[in-house]
Amino acid sequence: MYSLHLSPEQLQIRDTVRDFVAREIKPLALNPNRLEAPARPLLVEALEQASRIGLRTFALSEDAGGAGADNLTCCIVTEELAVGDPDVAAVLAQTSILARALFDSLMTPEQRARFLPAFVAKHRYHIALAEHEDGRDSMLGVNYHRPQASEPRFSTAAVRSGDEWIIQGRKDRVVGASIAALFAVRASVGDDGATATLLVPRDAPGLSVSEKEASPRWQHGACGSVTLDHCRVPAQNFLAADAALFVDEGRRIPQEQALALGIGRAAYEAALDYAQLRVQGGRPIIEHQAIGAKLAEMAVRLEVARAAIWQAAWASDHPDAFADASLPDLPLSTIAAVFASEAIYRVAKDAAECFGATGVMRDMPLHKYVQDARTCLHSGMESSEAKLRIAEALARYRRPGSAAVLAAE
Amino acid sequence: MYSLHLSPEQLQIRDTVRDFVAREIKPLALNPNRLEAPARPLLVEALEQASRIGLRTFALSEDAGGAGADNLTCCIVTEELAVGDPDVAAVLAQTSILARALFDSLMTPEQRARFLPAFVAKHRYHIALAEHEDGRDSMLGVNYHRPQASEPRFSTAAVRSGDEWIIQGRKDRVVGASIAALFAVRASVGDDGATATLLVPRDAPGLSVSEKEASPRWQHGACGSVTLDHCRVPAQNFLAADAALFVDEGRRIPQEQALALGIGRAAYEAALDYAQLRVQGGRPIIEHQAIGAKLAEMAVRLEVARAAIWQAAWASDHPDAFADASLPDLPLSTIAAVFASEAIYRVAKDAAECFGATGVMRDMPLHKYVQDARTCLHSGMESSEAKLRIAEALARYRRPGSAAVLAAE
Amino acid sequence: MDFTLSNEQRAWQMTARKFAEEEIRPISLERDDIADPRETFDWEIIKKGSKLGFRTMAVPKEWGGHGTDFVTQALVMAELAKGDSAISKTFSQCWKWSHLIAAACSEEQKRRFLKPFLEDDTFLLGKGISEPSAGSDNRLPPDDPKAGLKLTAERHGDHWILNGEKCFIANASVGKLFFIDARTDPNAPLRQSTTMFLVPRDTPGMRIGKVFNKSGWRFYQNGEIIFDNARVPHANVVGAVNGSDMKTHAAGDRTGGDLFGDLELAANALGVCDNACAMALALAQTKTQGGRPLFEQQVIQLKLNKMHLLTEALRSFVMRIAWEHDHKVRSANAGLCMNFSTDVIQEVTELNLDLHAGAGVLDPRAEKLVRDAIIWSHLAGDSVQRMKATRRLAK
Amino acid sequence: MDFTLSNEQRAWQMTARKFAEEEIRPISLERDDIADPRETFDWEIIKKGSKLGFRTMAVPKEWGGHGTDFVTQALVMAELAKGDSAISKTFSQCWKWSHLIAAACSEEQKRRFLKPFLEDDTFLLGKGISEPSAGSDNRLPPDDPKAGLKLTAERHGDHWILNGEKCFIANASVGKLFFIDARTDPNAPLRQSTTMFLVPRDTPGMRIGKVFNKSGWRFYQNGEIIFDNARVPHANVVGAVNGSDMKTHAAGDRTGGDLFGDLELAANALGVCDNACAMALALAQTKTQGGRPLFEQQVIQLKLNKMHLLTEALRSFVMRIAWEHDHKVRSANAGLCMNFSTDVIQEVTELNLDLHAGAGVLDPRAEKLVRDAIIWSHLAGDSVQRMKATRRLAK
Repeated sequence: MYSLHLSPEQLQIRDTVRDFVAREIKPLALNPNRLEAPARPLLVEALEQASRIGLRTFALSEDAGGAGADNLTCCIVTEELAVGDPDVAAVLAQTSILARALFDSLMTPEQRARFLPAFVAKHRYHIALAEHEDGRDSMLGVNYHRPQASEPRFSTAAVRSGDEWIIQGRKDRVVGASIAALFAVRASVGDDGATATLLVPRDAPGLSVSEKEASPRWQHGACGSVTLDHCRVPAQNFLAADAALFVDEGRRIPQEQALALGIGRAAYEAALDYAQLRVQGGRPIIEHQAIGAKLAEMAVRLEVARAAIWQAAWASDHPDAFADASLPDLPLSTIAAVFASEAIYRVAKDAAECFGATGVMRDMPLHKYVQDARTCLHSGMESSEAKLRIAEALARYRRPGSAAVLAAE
Repeated sequence: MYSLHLSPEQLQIRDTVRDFVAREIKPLALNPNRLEAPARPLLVEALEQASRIGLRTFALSEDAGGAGADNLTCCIVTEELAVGDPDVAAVLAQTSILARALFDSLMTPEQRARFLPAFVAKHRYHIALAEHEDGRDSMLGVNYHRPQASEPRFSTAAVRSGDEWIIQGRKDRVVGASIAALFAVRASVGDDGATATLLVPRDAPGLSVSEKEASPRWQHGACGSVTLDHCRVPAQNFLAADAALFVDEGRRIPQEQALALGIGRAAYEAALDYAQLRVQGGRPIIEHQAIGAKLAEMAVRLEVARAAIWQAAWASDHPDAFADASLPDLPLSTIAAVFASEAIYRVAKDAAECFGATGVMRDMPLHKYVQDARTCLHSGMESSEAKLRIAEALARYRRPGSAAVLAAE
Repeated sequence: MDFTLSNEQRAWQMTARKFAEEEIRPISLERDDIADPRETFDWEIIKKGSKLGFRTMAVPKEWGGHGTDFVTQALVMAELAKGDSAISKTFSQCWKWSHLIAAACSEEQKRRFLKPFLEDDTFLLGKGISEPSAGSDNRLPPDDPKAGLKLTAERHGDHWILNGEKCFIANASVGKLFFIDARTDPNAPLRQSTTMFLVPRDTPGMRIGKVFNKSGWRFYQNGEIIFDNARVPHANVVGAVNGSDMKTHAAGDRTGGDLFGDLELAANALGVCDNACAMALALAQTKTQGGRPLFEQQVIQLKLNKMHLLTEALRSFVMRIAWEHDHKVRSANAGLCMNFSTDVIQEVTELNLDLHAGAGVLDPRAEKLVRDAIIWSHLAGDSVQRMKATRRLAK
Repeated sequence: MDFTLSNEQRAWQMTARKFAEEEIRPISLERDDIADPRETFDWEIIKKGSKLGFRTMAVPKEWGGHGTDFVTQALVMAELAKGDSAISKTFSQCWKWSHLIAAACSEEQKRRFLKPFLEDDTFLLGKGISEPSAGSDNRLPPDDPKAGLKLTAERHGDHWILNGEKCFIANASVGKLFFIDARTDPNAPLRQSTTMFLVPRDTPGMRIGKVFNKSGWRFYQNGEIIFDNARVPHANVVGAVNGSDMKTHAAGDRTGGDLFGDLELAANALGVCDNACAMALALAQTKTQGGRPLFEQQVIQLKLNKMHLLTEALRSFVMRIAWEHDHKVRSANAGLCMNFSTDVIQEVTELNLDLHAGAGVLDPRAEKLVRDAIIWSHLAGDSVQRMKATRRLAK
């Protein structure tokens, strides 16, 4: 039955995280010195505290030592965390979701036995996906509605040599690169360029991490790049079945959108507070129609975005709802992304405008929110690209051999 | 628990209505002669058929002879009906919701005994709300965040005279005026201008209906005006408690938005079909990026709007979800309205653009969809006005004595 | 740099303004409201306007016209459109093709057609490109010979025999002379196989089909023309056989846009916007809510602001491209301005309607302006028109 | 009507373009990237630009300046802003207040301040209105005497003693002379109680506080000025005591806008948009996807279309208001154009960044332009600035 009631557990975890963010993260994240600094080092202490309240292992099954949270609850938590700090939110979201995928379904019992105990025990143990490569053209773009599109080969290559895989290549935009203890590295293997995933511990010989971030940022999560120079891992680190990690983007958990929502909410809440305090024309500015209407527009965008994101989040856990036609057979996560990223950027800009000149100052939060919301515009699929993918779905276009491609994606 | 699964009954009624609309309404509604005609008479036969499949009494409790549908299901049905004809959708929605309010909760047993049997028995028995008066200033507008706003007096007045009420006045924009058998007429009573509601049968002496519609239209539902010239009704037709009929607009069932959604969907579906058939540049136009991206934008707007509307619909039935903080304490129906009316108008315009010159021709459906979507922009609260109301809610502004005013609204 | 109008330009503007206020505006809503699209036309307004020069003002002086420049034409189109967009377009449609006659017809053709055009107050012009299966393929033609218009013309001695059907032809039901594009080589791509013919209304084998029932622009006639073995003399070929691209480069256009069409839609839109702004400002200053003029409310001021800033930006842009047309400046600006005018006319007329409806006034004229504006989506601002302008940028 | 530039205008434009390309652009990103806002300034570029006349070009010829008209000023601001918006603004900030000196100062004041200004390549000007608790109250002053700026000036013989604090003062940390608005009657509403003072940098009791760390416009200095019993001679009062409204009507402005400020922001925005358009077009023509230039893709063409049409509309509007300024045409256009420039600069720079990011290129300059554009929200396009322009419409 259709219901928008959150469970008592969901309400409780939301309150807990909201409180945690207000007490532990916001004071650090909004410190003017940190706001002004050109670099924004990861709040490692806060991450550790978050781990202690279970957020690092949040999606991992209870059997494996996690909280077994569903995707909607994960998105609720990500939104709350992002109200405080989007990097903390991104790193925790990635680790938590990867942990569920790897430990609960993809790893062999041997792999699980080898990696799980340390992961559960160490509050600073994070997992990162090393996928993106500069120059790899994975766009639909010119191939829109053309048969030739297929997943391009990774230039990072893994070669089997005896009991080991030897990996050569370079990955960038790796979320949480600075802190990750384990990387899931995507590479091409064999002559046909098939894609595989290898588990590469941080201390693997030949692996090095550069934490230098691109300026401007591509995405949240204190990204860095990972160089694999003749990097060797045991043969057993090959992930036999990795498909579930790379399910159809249109249907996957909308973590990035939940994160954007948190940023937008932080901006909106700051503007709402300020508008009730700041007096001009003899009245708090919220009492002027122009500001009131602007705040209302922000609230509309945020509430509508949340409805779309939660729908996509719940749907990503409930494919049966597509099958029984409760939901339309469309890429709901991509749809939420197209709407939310632009809507939330506007929220942040409008919020900053309420602050006048202080809205553009680097030592003030609003500047950060605007920049962070802008980063969200570029962190996922670019909007036109997303629309083309939605359009192929609307037309039920299927590329020759696309079933295989999709499964591998 | 949060779930977006529709029940088997909801899925079934949606399919039934969709099929009914395709078979029985669309062929009538999209007949070129009807499309071109300056007037658009109500499809009375279709309304009667809809009544036979239970849509006129859809929200009325099962005890009273209806289907006892909740608000979400009502909105689903309204969307489906509006894909075919927004007037049919508006009249059925009004009758069904008024019937529930009147027969299930507001009428005395005596009133119910007097009106219910005929209502249930006659497939052409509709109920209309006669509320709007030309020139009555019920806007927030200049009173935004000012204490003086209160519900203005109706110029339509009812005076008690012995065993009767005598009503004098004129109501316009009455949905379904041409077909209604019973009017719920709002009027001022007594010296203090308090508002009351009276049940006025169509055959009451002194009541006359003018079916001439304003051009352009104010709203859907084949509106007309009702003149009450020394109109007499028995004293027992006074509705003692009418508050529930006029609950806070921000929280009421978003029927008008569901209706707009149906219009938008009809336009979108027409464009999607056409884009797969129409060939230019050697390919169906959906295979051109520009058209594909435009269709995707339409789909995004519609899906996001539906998520917001369904949320508001469900919320209008579940105030406990506000109390337990599953939903934000905001006027969700107004929020859905601000977003949906503009988003859907754009969908209709974009859909029409895909048709080139035929998109503006009166004998073609797209012109109708654009006009119908534009009517939705003006049928409810105007958008700036809605934003000001949301803004007061954001600020938790409470007008002195507003509790009483709200309850009376 | 100088934005001052010449005395002649100012005189045309004032005459047009007066005519729009006194003659066009009083009949505008009434014509709009007529249900039958064949009945919306009014010859009286055409005759009156023609006598003032509004039908023939674009014909060069050496041929007996007024020889107005593009700046004057833009001013007049905007002024007439303040009264009624469709009536303005009916006049300017004649300028469009008298530009073409002047630029592309032979001396003999000019003698045969310009003279009667100038003498007859009811002589209107039209041009036929679109066909049921060829819309944007005519605008951005692909290389495929099968794409684009299909009306055929076969030579038989001194005549060409035309067969096929044109649709969405402006002035179809009222025009006396049409420029008809036909395929004269079935095996070549559109641009190398199309010939333009001058086809008088009384051509045997040609007839007017349905008149389209448009959402807005009700006055402006738009219909089908059907050719059933229609015979057109070879002397009526404009330019070279298989050489029709007359309204663009070959016809002397160095503006990077269609010689006149882009300016026409942008200038017409400007007039509609002026009308909408005036209506909205008047409403805000006279209508009250809670006892105070609407103008005092911030949300109203912000809507008025948007309407006016877009309108003034459009005015600036239109006057610039008119001047650039006069000086044969080559750029993509005319197309860009036309695209821009789509966004502006729709936003401005919709805001005007919003302001009225929000004030409880559903003004039929406010609604009409929105309907009139809708046609811009197709004519001036659809994705094909935008891509076309963009591609000029890269040249 | 004539859009041709005079030879003098063209010469200024070309000099500015060359200077922007060869001198400004090479240092633009590097200056933007400096973390400490006090360190972003570069006196070398000021001196070089000053020697070319870009600091003093607005000073009337009779006072030894170049006496350029507003059209020239608009052209130069746009050209300089193509190189760097903040550097352009640093120069034009001096024009703004040399306009004011010329229009409102006494002959004696002109002698005392214009001469050193003209002679010293590092003599920059600034003006202080905003205070921590008075932002939009200064722009749209309510009647309440408590609203608006609070800095006080009390007369003591031949001097005034100033106490209080100004914030968001342009050129605060680098200027040599400031125009300071102070309240000289605590009991009257703002417009009747404010006096403007000429305050040289070395005034005793005046000091510079923090330099604001802005998102964009990094080069442009903006800081606090603190007055602690600062002594200013009575001879430095501009105009009349309690009569400061100098930058508007009393100062000779018949344009309906601020004498120069509205044009300044709109023209600067135009230069930024030109830069963004050029970047985007170059990217689309050189960067490939799937082996083909991005330009071939329709979604790319549509973005380029929007960028260019908005930019060309803005250019048309800016040049028109510049000309209207020169001819003292009274209208709301300058304010409307400034509001419009906000929408345009933000949309155009954001589209440029989108195009780059979508192509996998996070160009720091594309990102810088977006950050530079953000300040328009506050300076040119917030709701107060829009309502202000609208209210002029009704006058």
